[in-house]
Amino acid sequence: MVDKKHSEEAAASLSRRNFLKMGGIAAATATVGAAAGAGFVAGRDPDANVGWGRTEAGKDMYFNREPFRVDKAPCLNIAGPIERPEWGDFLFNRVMSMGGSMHKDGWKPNKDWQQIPDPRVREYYSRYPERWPEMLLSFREKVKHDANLEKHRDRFALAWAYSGAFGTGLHSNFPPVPTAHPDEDDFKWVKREPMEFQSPAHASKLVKQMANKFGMSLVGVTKLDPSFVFKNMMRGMPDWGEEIPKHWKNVIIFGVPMNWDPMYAAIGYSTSFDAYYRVKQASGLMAAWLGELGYAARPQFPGADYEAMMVPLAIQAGLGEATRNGILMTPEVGPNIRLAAVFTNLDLEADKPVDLHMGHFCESCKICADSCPSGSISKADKPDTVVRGYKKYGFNQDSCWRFWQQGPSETGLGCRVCIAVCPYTRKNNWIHALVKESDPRDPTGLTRNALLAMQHNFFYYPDAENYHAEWSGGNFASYHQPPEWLRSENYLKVEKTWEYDGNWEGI
Amino acid sequence: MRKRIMALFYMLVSVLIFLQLGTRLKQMHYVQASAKPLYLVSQTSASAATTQQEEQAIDYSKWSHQYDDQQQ
Amino acid sequence: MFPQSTVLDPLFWMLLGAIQVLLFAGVNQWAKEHQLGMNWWKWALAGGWWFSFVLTIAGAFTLLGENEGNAGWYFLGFAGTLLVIAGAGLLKVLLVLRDKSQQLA
Amino acid sequence: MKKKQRKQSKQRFEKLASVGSILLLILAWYLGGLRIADSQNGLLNDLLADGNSLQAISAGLYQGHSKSDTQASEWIGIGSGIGYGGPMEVALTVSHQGEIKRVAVLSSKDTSSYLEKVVQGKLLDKLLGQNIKTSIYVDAISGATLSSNALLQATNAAADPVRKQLFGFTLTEPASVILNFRWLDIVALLMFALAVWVSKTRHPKKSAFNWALLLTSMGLFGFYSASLFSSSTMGIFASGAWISGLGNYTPLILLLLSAGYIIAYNKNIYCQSLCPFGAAQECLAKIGNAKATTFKHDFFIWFPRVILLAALCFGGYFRNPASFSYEPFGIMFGMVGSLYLFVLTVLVVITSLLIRRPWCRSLCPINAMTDFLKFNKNWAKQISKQRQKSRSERAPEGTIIATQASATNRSEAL
Repeated sequence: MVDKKHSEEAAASLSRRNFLKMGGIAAATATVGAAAGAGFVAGRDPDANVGWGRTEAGKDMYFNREPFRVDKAPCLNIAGPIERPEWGDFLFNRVMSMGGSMHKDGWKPNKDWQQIPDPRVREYYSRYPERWPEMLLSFREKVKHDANLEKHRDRFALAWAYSGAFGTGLHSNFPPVPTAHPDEDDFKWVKREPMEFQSPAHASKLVKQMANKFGMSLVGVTKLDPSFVFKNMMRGMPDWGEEIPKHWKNVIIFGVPMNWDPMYAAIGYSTSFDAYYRVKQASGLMAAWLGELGYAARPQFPGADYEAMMVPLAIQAGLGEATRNGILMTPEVGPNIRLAAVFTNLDLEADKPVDLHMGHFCESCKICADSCPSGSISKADKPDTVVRGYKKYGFNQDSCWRFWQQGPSETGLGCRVCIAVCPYTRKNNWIHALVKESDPRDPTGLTRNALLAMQHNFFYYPDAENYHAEWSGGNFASYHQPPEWLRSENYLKVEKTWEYDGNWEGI
Repeated sequence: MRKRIMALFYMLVSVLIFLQLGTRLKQMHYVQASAKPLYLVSQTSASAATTQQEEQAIDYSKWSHQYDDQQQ
Repeated sequence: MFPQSTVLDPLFWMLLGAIQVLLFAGVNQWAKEHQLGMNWWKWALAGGWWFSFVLTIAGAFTLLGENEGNAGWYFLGFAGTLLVIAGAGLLKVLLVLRDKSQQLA
Repeated sequence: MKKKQRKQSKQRFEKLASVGSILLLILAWYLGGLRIADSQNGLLNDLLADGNSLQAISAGLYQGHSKSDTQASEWIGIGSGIGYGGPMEVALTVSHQGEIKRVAVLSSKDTSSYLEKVVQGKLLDKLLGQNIKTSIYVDAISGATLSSNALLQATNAAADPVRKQLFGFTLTEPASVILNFRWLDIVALLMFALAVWVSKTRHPKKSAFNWALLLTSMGLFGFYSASLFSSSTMGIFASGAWISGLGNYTPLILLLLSAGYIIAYNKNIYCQSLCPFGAAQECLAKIGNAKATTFKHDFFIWFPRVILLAALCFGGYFRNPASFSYEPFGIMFGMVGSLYLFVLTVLVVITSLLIRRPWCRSLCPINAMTDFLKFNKNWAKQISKQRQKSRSERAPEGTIIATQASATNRSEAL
């Protein structure tokens, strides 16, 4: 009797043990499957599209900058007498002036830059004579671009439509381009006496929340540093000296990333206009909001409506640091950011710059320089030129502009390959959040070297030449292949005669 | 059990080797058939300078208006 | 696993947590049968290995999800192999320690 | 009797296969020769600015005449440097002032993944714009130093005829082959001697010594320098490319020593105590206490031989044995190689936790080489014994079966 009970117990405990072991194995395989699935979906999750999927004020999407605040931005190291930028230093000024003289006075550009009609443009090329052949070639390649563009409409129709929509929105007149003297134009929305804020800190705190409400992902406040304001350039005033209006005391600077999937598919499928449009609207809304409270506001917004350079001001406001390709790099979205700002006389408490060791990363990375289709980005190990007193990497505006126009899109001009391939341009999912938090905190640079080794060996980068259009020796390659919603063969009655060259999910 | 693992291993490895030799053969054949040098690199600015002569042929005024009012 | 859904996502993670317990029970049972003499640091090592193994798989598939096909497979191949070797090494250590303790007893 | 007969026919089949494989190799080499002849000047006109015509001046020097001005606008020089697998040919387009306008790699004997790494490292782009008045220097790409040095050497050699023409002096003296030897070659000799001693000694601690030898070899010839030999080294040896010098002699030395020892003592000690990849698999086997398992069927003996023969024939035909290597050595010790080889290496590494030396027991070409050498050696011994027997009977009537080039001919292919 007793052993029968024993045997039953033994049988029961044996089956229990087997169940546990079987359960354990099943649980292990289920966990592996779940990890793979959850991982894949995390990579796909639109909520990771900072500023485009998640609400612009989504809490955990922000990098905590406080531990890294410093008094002086490491990347703005002064190595010479500081000069303010000239009118001719701004590429679009030069191009518009030459376009005008070609169009109105029938001027024919040739090898000798001394014959450029506009003295201000001549002054720029007197300083950079080796860049004139590149600009000259850009006119020639513009003709080749326009001649070949229509042939590729089948492939890029949806991309053109997407960028054209935002382009038309961008060319609307809000906020209106200033037409009068700044002392008058900046106060056009001021209706009553200014309302007193309890303190500059309160004002700064509210201003930043309002920027988020207006759709901006990143916002910072800083004093207006006169060394970044253009000389003899003031919208609405035909001629202007070097005077800076007194009421331009503080800068509210903010930015939003470009839509991630098209940006990754630069050149043919990407556009800056989506971000340009949103930051321009936000600068107008911020200006109107300040006017309602009785304060002057001078919006600075993309396309070409600036009186000062945005990137250095954003660095001083602690949004990010300078990079090898010359644009702002932020921890949340890397260089995938478009900036706008508002100058105001409202007293604000300025933010401090940050030091996130991004400079070290750029020194040993060079992926943007190797991928640049026009070879405009410097490949030096350290910042190698002094520009207007600041030590930075050399950048050839004119060769970049030459290729800038070769994009196979009519309105979405510009290249953006250096933004797409930058290892910092990463969406907000758990892997990249882990990396973004650990790299600045690791003084030894071990994480950085491991990341760079993986970046250089595991990731596929198309050759720089392949980003070119088919009519200039490339195959419209892109870092990632275009998203599903920009592939015309999925929606339009077109016959797919092209192949995509770029990263895809690999399954 | 080990025999089965070794059999699977043997099959997979031979498939991979065939793929490797196959792609290498295709690549070498393509290089040889195209009779082009393996790698060719030329100076871009060289082309910038050499293409100056045909400059005059371009009718600038036709499309330069785009620059004129370009809100870029 | 269901990032936009407010109900399925928490449920999924709760379920995943639950089966880890079942997993632990199974491994514990298996370890007892092989008299591995598991103590705290052995459990820590085994748990650490399992966590990094699952992390590697999740990481590789996240890269794939982000359309970085090349990087995903290479990462899985590289980190996965190192982890499998580390796992075999850990198992070897446990077995050696067990044999040693059995010889003493 | 029947058993003896089957053994007889099996032997004849093997003899046939051995001779057949050598003939096949020679045929592939011959066909390759035809291919080379016609493709030389086809490559050059890619180097000219469009519209120029080509005019040969001397062996390595061409002149590009542009239609507009009669005076030569460009010079093209051709030169070669010594890379991993043999000579690498480079052509330069140099402007009248001596500035490099275009660089083209015409042919290379290095493994294409290494050459690709050099090109991706933008070494060619750094050459552009330099003036050939001074000797051209660019720092090598890490992880592919041999190919980088070969390219640099070839560029300087290609610039020489143009220097002579434009400025009347030359800079590069023919690179002496000796300077490519390095300390690793001497260590290879030393290690081989140790391996011989270990295999001969009756010392009680023999396996411990063998382990020590394996580990040092894995460290030195494996992870440190990735200079273990493979089917491409056999191809390089058979094709004679090494006569004009090699960038790195260690694999060749290891190959010759191992092959020599096999022929002399019928014993392959390389696999047992020197091969770095074998050592890696042994360590993994120790971790997963793996057991060996092999397949007896004839297919598994002949299949690796056929693959080796195919790889060597392709290498011969395209005159580039290095690019047809299919072993996991490149990935394991240098992370250089195609995606397929990466997956292959991952497979071998993980399987070697369960099964002892899976690569050696399945498809490693070195086994095929060993069998080939042993078989031919015995056959040659058999023939010489027959001849002595017939001479001693004073009536020599046995004809020698299809004369082999010579028993010691080590061109490996079976």
